[in-house]
Amino acid sequence: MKTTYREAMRAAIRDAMQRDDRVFVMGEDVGRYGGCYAVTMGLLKEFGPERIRDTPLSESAFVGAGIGAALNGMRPIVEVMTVNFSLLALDQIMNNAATLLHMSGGQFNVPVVIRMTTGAGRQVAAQHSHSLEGWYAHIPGIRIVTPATLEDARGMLWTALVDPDPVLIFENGTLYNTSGELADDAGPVDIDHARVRRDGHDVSLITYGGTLPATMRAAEELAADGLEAEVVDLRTLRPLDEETFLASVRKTHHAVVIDEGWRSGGISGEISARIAENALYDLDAPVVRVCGAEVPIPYPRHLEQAAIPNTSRIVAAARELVGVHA
Amino acid sequence: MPSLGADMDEGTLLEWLVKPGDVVHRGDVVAVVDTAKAAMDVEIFQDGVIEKLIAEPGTTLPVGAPLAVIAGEGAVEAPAAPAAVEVPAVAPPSEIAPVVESPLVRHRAHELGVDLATIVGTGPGGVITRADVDAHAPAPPPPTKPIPAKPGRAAAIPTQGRAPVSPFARRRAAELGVDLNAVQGTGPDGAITADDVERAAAKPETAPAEPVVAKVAPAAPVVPDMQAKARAMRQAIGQLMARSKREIPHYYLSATIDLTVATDWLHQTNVDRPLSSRLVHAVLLLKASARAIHKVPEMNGFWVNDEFVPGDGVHLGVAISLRQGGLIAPAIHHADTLSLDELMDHLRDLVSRARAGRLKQSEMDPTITITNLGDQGVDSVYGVIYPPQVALVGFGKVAERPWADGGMLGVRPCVTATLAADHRASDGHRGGLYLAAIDSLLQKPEEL
Amino acid sequence: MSVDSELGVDPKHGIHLLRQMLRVRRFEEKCVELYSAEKIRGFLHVYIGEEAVATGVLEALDREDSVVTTYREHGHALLRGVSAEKVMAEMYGKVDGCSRGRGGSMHLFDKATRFFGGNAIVGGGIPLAIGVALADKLRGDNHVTACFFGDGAVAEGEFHESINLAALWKLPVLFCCENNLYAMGTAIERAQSQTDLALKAASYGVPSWPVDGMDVVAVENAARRAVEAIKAGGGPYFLELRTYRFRAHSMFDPELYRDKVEVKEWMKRDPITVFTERLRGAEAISHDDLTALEREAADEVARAVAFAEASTDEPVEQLTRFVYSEANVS
Amino acid sequence: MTTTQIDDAVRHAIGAIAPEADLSTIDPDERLRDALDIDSLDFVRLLEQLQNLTGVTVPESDYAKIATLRELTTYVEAHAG
Repeated sequence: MKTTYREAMRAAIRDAMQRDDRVFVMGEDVGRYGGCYAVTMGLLKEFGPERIRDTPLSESAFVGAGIGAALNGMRPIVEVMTVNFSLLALDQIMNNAATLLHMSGGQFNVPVVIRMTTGAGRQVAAQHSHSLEGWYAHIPGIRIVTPATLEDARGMLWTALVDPDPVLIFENGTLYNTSGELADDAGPVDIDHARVRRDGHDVSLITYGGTLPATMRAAEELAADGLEAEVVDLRTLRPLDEETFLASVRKTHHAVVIDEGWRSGGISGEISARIAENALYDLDAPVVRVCGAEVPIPYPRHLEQAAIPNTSRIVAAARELVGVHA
Repeated sequence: MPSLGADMDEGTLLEWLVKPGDVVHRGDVVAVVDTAKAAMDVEIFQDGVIEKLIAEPGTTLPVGAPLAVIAGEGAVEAPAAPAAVEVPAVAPPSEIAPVVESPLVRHRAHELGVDLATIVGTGPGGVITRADVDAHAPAPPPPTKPIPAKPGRAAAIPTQGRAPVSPFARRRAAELGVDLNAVQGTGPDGAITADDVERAAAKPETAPAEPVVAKVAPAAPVVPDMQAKARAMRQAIGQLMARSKREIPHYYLSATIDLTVATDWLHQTNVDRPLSSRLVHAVLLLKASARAIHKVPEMNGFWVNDEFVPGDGVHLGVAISLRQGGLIAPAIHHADTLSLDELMDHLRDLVSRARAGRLKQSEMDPTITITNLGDQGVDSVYGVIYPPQVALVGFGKVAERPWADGGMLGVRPCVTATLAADHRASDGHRGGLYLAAIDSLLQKPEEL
Repeated sequence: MSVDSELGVDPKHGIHLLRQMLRVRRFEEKCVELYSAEKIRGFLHVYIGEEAVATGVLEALDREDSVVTTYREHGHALLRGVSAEKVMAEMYGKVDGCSRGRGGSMHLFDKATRFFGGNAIVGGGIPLAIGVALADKLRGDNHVTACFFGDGAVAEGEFHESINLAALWKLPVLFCCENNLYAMGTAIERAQSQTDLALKAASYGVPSWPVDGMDVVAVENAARRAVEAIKAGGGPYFLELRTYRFRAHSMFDPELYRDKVEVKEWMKRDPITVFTERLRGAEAISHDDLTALEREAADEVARAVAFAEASTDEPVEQLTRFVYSEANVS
Repeated sequence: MTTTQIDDAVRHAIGAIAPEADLSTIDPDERLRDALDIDSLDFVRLLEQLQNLTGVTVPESDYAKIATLRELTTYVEAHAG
């Protein structure tokens, strides 16, 4: 059927709440307002205020409460409006959600799911345009998934809810409106593996989330040059499915990592390190990274577009890397 | 000495609040100890009578060191730490049971992997103290040897002026037996890619596979096993010289230069100079050689891929003999632009660092090399060029020589300058001009 | 239970309260001694002087209720039912400790007794506690979550966000503020614009009572009344338990911020000595009873130390266990 | 300075320039430059060390008078305080 990323995510929430009454949604404006990005539109009328709970602007409290409720047997879906506000709840996420199981010697699980919108591209300036999923992927004890397709938007949530450990779902703001075909019986998908979205043998384009569309467009442009690019969608940043992207690099001998996050200390660095550690002698050229410019994202459109990875920068990087064929 | 905080290793006893004979009860404050943070009270954790004060006020002691002897139940000597609780821990069987009182000492021994039975306590009554345990701690294991590079893969050292080679290309070259020196790079900034190697492998008359030779003896750090290092260096120099002789068509020129003016100028300059800033002949010869390049630039650069690549400045390689044998020629960058004093400082610094094995990789890129073996009493030096450079200047001994001038025979201080040059890059005529330029520069030392 | 007029509590129950306070006092004294001998490392915050608070409050909770507390938690753990052996082994960092030795003095956990642990981030546990209560409420289980924190936490945003949310959603939380007048080195009047914390909490529409934290009977009575009201659906309650710690904030604190005279004054109101006199006055306890209580406490501490000394370290190969859940945990 | 002090100073100065040199086996009348394999630069540094240790400064004109170990030692004794 024809649907959008937003509607696929909403269907996932409805499906989960119908399956399990331990599931409830909590977050700012998720009820009466229907969700800042309208993902939870209509759910209040269907499930009532007990299970679709609007919260005051108290991120630390309601994210902490979500973690506490999970500690005590519930399966909460906590929506933090954007990753930018999650910084106010970082203490609860890092020191409680990610740590309690290990520190309690395996006694207390925290089966909470926290959804956040992430990324730039909507001209809402620096404080609302961060991409920190790579940052969160540094923390042992939580899982980080980045749905970029309709199937993943529809299928990742239930798998995350069933998982006994905290799962953070990052939804890039620019993806909500993408529309396309989705199987009527589309259901849960795995959240452990990356997936090759396009086969190729000349260069591997490794990316995730919001930059997948630009990367696919870049692959098309390169094909016109006779360069067959392989596109790897990571889907999960922690754990990182390195087998899939290493296999790709061993085949193409060239790697471009595309990541909207900042370059220094970013997940793109981690991916490059793993390639250098495991596939050095398959590299015909150094790993190239196309990342967000290391600036607070500027408000004006032209600056914002210049600051985030786009198709032409990806194409240029791949061409320069693979060099002129004899 | 009690542990009074997370990051406390030692404490300084400020004062005793009790004296021998005093009766003490659990919880009494018996002393004051100074720590990094502040002065803290020291409590006693059992009842008894102070028998003897061991530690003197003002002394600094590690945590666990005994401070006093308390006669209490069973006149047991106990540091301020509690009496050992008899614990059914499985103690290793040993003939003479070591005299250990504080669990602290037992814990320390366990921590450091020390067998208490092997220690004779130095504490009062033969008690083993914490310091005894520390003294017996086994030396840390020797650092493991670095794993040698996997055999069979050409451990190529990127040679100066040569294009970079991708790891995959290097692997293919090893697999196909292709000599990377003979491969033309088409990758980014001339890099050699796997395709280049495979194309080279496909061409019939590929050059015989030769081991890639280290360019100049690597800056061998002066490490304890001198012989191994000297042998390795000798080997590297040997290979380099052999290749130089094999590949470079040398031609040789020499000229004897009158140093009267230069020597007088040198003495006048040094008269009122402290030892630390006196100039030596060598610095005049180096500066002249560098400035002379401006007249004959084709002496200064490299022969790469059958063509002359000019140096991006006059980087003068100075041949320095390492005391245990072996020779190394690091570069003084832009030597032509330095004043004599600056050149002197560079020279002194370079010699001392070369002999201490602390040369930097960035200094191993001379564009022409000067060898000044004259000091060793040799009249003239016919050197071997360091590939891929194209020239080597040698200076013999500065000595009094018979000199004919205007029909009269006199005696003058002279030096024999020689040039060994690559005939592919220059010819004898140009070499002669170069030596003549050095000579004329040395006649006006004040302008050097 | 019959209530003796002057005593204000049933004599047998009185002895039980004294036994509990004494167990905590002797355990904490031993910890100080073991810290000096480097057996216990890192940070150590003891509960000496505040025993009446935890004793009184925990008497009012039953098995199905939950406890969330702070790093000054040894007393709460022992009184909630975590064995002295497992607590001491945890202080030694041994694998038989109640958190496999991984948490240490500040992070004691025990799922069996619904002891959701100590939190080292000031105020960090309060949002957790309202979450635990939220889950009980959503399931229709009529339980209470007791949340302990100090006067310092009242300055944290997490306290205000949490108590507002709890009041808004009428969550079954018993906020227990152990006001010992000092947030580490900062006296309360230098940290709080309004030092009457009960008055401050009341502004959220939460019934808030100041309680003499040195009187175990007063604490127990207040806690029982609050738990009853919460379980009757009255929403959260706030107890400001005014107490005092006789030793420094932690083991490396030269206590320059308060003078010895003040400490001496408060020691005159030592919850254990005062309550013992009260029991003696009402002839509810004999000298032999007292010696028996002391010996019981000493034996429990000795067993705990022996257990900890004999326990072993967790093998380093297990370092990454429980970073994530192990298979088939629903 | 006493002669032993001067001997020590000379020995120390030479040691700084040619650490591996074994002074006991050096022929006191052999040219220092040959015995110790030191060039003119090293020679200047040797004199600098001696100046620090004994206060004696050797002008360039006197270089010829201190060619051997014996000459160097007697020269320093003559000029030391």
